[in-house]
Amino acid sequence: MGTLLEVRDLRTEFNSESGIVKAVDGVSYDLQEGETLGLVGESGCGKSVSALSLLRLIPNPPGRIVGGEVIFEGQDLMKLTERQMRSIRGNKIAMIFQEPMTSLNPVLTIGRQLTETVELHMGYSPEAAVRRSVELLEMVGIPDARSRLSNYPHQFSGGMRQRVMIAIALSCTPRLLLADEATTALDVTIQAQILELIKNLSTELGTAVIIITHNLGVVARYADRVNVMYAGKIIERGTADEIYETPRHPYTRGLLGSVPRLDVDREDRLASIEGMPPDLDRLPPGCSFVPRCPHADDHCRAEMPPLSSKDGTEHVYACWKGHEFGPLELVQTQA
Amino acid sequence: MQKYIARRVLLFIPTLLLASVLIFGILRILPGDVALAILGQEAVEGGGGYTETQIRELREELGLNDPLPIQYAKWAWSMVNGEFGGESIRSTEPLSSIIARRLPVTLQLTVYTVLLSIIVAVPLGVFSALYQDKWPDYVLRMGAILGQSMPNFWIALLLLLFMVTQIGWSPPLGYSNIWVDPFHHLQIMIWPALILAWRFSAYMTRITRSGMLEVLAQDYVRTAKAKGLGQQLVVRRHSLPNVLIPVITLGGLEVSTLLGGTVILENLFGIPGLGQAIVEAAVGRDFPVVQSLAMMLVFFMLGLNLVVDIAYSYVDPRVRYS
Amino acid sequence: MMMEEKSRYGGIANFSTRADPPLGWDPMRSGSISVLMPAGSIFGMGNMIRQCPDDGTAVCPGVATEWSSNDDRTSWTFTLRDDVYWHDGVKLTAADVKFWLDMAVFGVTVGENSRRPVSWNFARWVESVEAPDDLTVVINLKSAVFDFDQLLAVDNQIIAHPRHLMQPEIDAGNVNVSPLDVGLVALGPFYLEEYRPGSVAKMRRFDQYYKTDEDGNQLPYLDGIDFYITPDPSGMDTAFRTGRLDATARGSGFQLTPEREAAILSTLGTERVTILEMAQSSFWALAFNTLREGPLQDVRVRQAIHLWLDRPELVQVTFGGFGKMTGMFDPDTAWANPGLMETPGWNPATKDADRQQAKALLAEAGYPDGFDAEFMCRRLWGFVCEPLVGQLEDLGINIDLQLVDDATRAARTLEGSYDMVMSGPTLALPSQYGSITSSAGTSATADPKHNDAKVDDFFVRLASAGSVEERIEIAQEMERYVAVEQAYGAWLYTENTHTVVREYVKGIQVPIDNYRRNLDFATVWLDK
Amino acid sequence: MAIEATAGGQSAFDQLVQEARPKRTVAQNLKRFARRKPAGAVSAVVLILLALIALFAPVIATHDPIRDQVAAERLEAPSSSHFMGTDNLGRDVFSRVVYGARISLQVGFLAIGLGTVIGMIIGVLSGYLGGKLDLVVQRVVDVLMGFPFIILAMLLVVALGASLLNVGIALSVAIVPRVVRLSRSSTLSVKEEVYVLAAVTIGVSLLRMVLRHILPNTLGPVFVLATGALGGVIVAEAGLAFLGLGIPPPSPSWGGMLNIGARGYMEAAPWMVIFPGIALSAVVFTFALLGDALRDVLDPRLRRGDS
Repeated sequence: MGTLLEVRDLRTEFNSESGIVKAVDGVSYDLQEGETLGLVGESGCGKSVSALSLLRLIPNPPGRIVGGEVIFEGQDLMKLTERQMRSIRGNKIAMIFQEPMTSLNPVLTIGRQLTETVELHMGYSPEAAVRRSVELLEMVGIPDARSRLSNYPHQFSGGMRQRVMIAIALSCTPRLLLADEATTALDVTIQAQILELIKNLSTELGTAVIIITHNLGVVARYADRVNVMYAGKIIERGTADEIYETPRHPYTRGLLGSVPRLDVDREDRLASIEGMPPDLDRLPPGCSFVPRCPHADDHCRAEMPPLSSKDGTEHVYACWKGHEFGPLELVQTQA
Repeated sequence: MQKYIARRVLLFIPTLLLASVLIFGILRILPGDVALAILGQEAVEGGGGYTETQIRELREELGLNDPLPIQYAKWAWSMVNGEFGGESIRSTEPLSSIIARRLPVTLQLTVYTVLLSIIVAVPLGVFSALYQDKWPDYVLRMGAILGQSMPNFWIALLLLLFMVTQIGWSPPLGYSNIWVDPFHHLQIMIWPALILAWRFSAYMTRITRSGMLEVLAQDYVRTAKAKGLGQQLVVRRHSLPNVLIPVITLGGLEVSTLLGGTVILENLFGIPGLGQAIVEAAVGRDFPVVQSLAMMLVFFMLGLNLVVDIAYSYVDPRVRYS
Repeated sequence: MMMEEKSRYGGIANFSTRADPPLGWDPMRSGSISVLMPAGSIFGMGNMIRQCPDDGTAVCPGVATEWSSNDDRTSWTFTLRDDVYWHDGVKLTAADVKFWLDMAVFGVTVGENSRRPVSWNFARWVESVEAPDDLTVVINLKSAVFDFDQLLAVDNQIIAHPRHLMQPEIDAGNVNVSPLDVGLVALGPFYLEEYRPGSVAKMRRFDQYYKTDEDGNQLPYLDGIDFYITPDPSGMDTAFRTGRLDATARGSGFQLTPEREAAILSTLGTERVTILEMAQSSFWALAFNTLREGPLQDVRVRQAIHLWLDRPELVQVTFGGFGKMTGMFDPDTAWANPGLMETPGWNPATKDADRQQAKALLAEAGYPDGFDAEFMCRRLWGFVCEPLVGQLEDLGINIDLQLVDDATRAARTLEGSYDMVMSGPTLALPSQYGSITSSAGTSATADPKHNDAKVDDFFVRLASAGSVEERIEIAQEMERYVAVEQAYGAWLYTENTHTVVREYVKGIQVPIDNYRRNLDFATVWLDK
Repeated sequence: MAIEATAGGQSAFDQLVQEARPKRTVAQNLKRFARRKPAGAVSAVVLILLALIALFAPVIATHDPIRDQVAAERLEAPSSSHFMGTDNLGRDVFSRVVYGARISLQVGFLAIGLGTVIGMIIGVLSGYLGGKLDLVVQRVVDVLMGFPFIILAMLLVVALGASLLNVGIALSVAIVPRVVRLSRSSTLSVKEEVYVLAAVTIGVSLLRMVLRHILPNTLGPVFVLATGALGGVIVAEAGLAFLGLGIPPPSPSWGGMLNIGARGYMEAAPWMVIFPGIALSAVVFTFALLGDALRDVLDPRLRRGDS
């Protein structure tokens, strides 16, 4: 299985009244064909912006991609012309979004929003496009697909609409699917169905998936590898098991600590991470987690730790003291 | 959806009645007496005096002495049964023929202005939305605001002055409807239509621009882009339908101020529309004409809003299939 | 008689009128220029007799050939022409003229709806009308009027009411039938081909018109006249300057100011434009209300104002010089008071002295530093009243200028709820006795308010004067009393009407005394 | 812990709401507005200048606009003694334009002030009380919106008589329906806000809540509406003057200086008509610019969401 995607030192900035916001501040990761990668972090850490940057969908103004390379199937997407980029969007790389209620055009039929993708990228004739659309709707589990083609988005439930979004995204059997908080707005039972659907279809079609979410449970269950993001940077990367058993970066440990666990009795208070996420336009020098890190010292304050691992394994982290932490005790009493 | 339309239509009738009471009322508080106005006007221009008895007789002749509710009832009934409120006191012409002659003129001018405005405003609105706060947006907005700042009769005067002194040509006289003599008609109507369209399209450009900005920020536009659609398709297929719906309703509402504008230009370009007649009648206290023409204008406007409302609900699937 | 080397016949003239003729084009209901301007070409001017085109005081034949009165001038007999036809081919008979006279003098009553008699001047003297045969009309008067023919011959007293078309309407109860209701069928040199209200009225040549020119050629010369309705003066000027119009309209607001005339000349040049100058034969005056408590009840205050007002400057500022100062009568006619224009108030030479005296009079009357006054003015005449405000304020009178529309003006004139009012243009002697009483007497509709019986007495003597010379003498005595001695008003000026026609428009009979005359345009031809 | 109304009348609950919102001083707001909307800032400055001119008209004007009527100096071209020349009655055009600024602003603010106040009262009441009153008010608003307001204004002027006050009242009709609709919808939206319902459930009177929270919601859009409409009112006065129904002479309103009589001098003395026209258009243009800039800033819908 070759490398499908290589992101090297991706930088995306926004200029707001109070200065330049470094939403994505030098992000690098790679993705193998058919692999499912997790991108997790609190809201505002830049995970959605990095996904949109891949497709160069950053609204300008106020945003701009200022650096980095995105090698996809041997091509650097950042060097492509807008026309070349358009032939990739929706065709080779597809994306689904968080809000099913507003992600579909209210005044166009579901059929129209399905057929237009295949007609555009695959050159289908209108009749072939309709047949393909019915196939797609059945593939995502929507009953009597043919008659539902002429319906409008407001006639579908949230879950059904997300299924349509998935049908649209997978209509041209893309090589990569970006799922940006795809299930966050759905209630739990529907969430599981949608995630199962994405998992089965991606393995069936050999599509690599990047799951972007703040929900650690989703990442644990569905992602092969996990990147934890904080303040525009990746601060820890490893397989799901490595991250969950021995989280190296204090932020990851804090995250895992704040998740209620079934196998732990419930009297203790949940540990929470102090303070608020930093203002991305006034980042302190050194490690940006310093203000909230109980273990921070002068070294952390002075210099930003690189993404590395003491023992050379794939499980890397951006923390000088990362190697000192052992596996996460299940019961952590707050001092 | 049918319930929505039925409710709108049912509301239309009371609104119309209310409008008629309002118009009838305003005219009754006009000081000075119609009979006097007519005799006074005649005396001044014709040179003849008038006597007390003549005033009383004329007042009787015009039915001014009946109690107000009866006058209102008579007028309302005659509006409905095709007499449209009797006849003009000053020109003795039956109102049905005045309206038959003048309403189409104002309608044609309004239609030209609205069409011109939409043809100009929608593309400009979209264009300036796509270039928000860049120089094209500013230039267009300045031009639009300029159009709204200068009194339209002043623009007309400057235009006429320019025509006479520089070109030696002016629009022909003797208005005729488009189905009678199209070339002659258009030579007259194009100028007031252009002037009115400048102001009206300025308004339409602004609401298209703000509508467009709002739609471009929607999630489904981002989805469209993510599907690889070019800007042209994103705007034409995905954004425009969502923008046109509010633009048409707001545009419908603003037609009333547009009608106000025609009042002033009709005189200058010799166009025998409703506006010209209402102004003459109001100053000359020819109240049957003022009442009936004002009523026709309100009927036309409320009718237009009703049609736009119903069209809106038909075009917007969210309402049609609710 | 050899035809002119260049035929005068043919062509359609593009004239202009300021508005749609009101009140169904009925000269009985409105003498406004808006009616007479387009209607004159269809109705023709006057009736059996009319004012002579070149001399308003003389009487010329209309549809009658001869007329005479009995010895004591209480009965007048008219002999009609036998070649006069209505536009629909029906011959004019004495019965038609009787129908017209009866309707004008006595009005019409059918059942409970009735038509008002017309306030024409001759009507007040008529006892009865007879039509003994098809070509003879006899008018019997209540008492002797030695110049009744002059009263009857006034140009806007027009036969425009065809009996054969109107009688059926009246019998059916439509007593207020107007010429427009019956298709404007009349006796004039042109007939109505098409009338599109608000845009144009097209008149075409009536071949059976009874009049000929001095060489016996059948009139009218033109094939037709298109009267374009131009409701805005600027719009009209523009059309004239680009050749769309051959003549500009008459009427207040539309006759030319020096500036607009200069603008037209600047485009077309003096060789392509002929300027027609006509008097308005009507006189503007500042009328005072002496019935209301206040300074104006004191004759010294009124005389002070009369002396203070600088008439030539007002003419210059208001009409750009297109006008002249006057008393109650046109100083260039026999009716003018000899030397009146040289007396204080008018005479520019004594203006400074007059103004000193005016200040003195005011102080003597107890108002050394002036007083407040409500000045009512018809809205359309705003441009006339503003200059007056300026001069009166210099005298120290604090003016509250109130521009009102016609209904309010008429109502407040009856109530007398003003201190001063802009009066005019009202026609003075000799042709309109009626308007005189309304312009200076004690009648409720008069602008100057006073209860001085002596003034009314003048009008009684005027009406029954034995000869023109006697009438002039009485008129001048009245002018000295009303305008100077009592100063019930300050008579100011008259505006002369300037309109323009293209150089190729020939044969317009310019009425020097009153622009509402000679509107039949029968003698007009196009030299192109 | 129960939230009681503290002595100062502002319940703790309100303070909580207040503190949550980031505090920005007025100066910061103005600086931010100027940077984001330069055109708006410039127009605001120009309008302040205009207000000063109107205020100090007697000082700035070189002649008395009404009484200085020198027949000899009639229709003189602009010169050192008469910056903008003289009109057909020999009056100084520059002084009349300066005083005209005062009159146009007076009629503008009178009409807008009146219209806004009346509109707000009716709008809030009908929104707050609802029921039959609301229905009737809505229908009247429909009629007024549907009515070409210049005709309505004209009828009112003809009915009341033409004076600065009456023209102001007549022109206030232009803005009343729009303000009623705006303030009514704000009242309705405030009434349905969750925090309002919450506050009511714990004893705070609905009327006080509606008034306390209606104003910030409505003032923004109403202020935008008013600025834009001010220009509209001044143009409308010119329209009425064209029909001979504007502020009556001899008071020098810009509209009046463009009316039928004056227009005859357009070629002989262009300065007499062009300068008032330019002054009028410039002021209306500036008001529209300010309104446009404010709309972009204050109108929440228009603020582009930062993704």
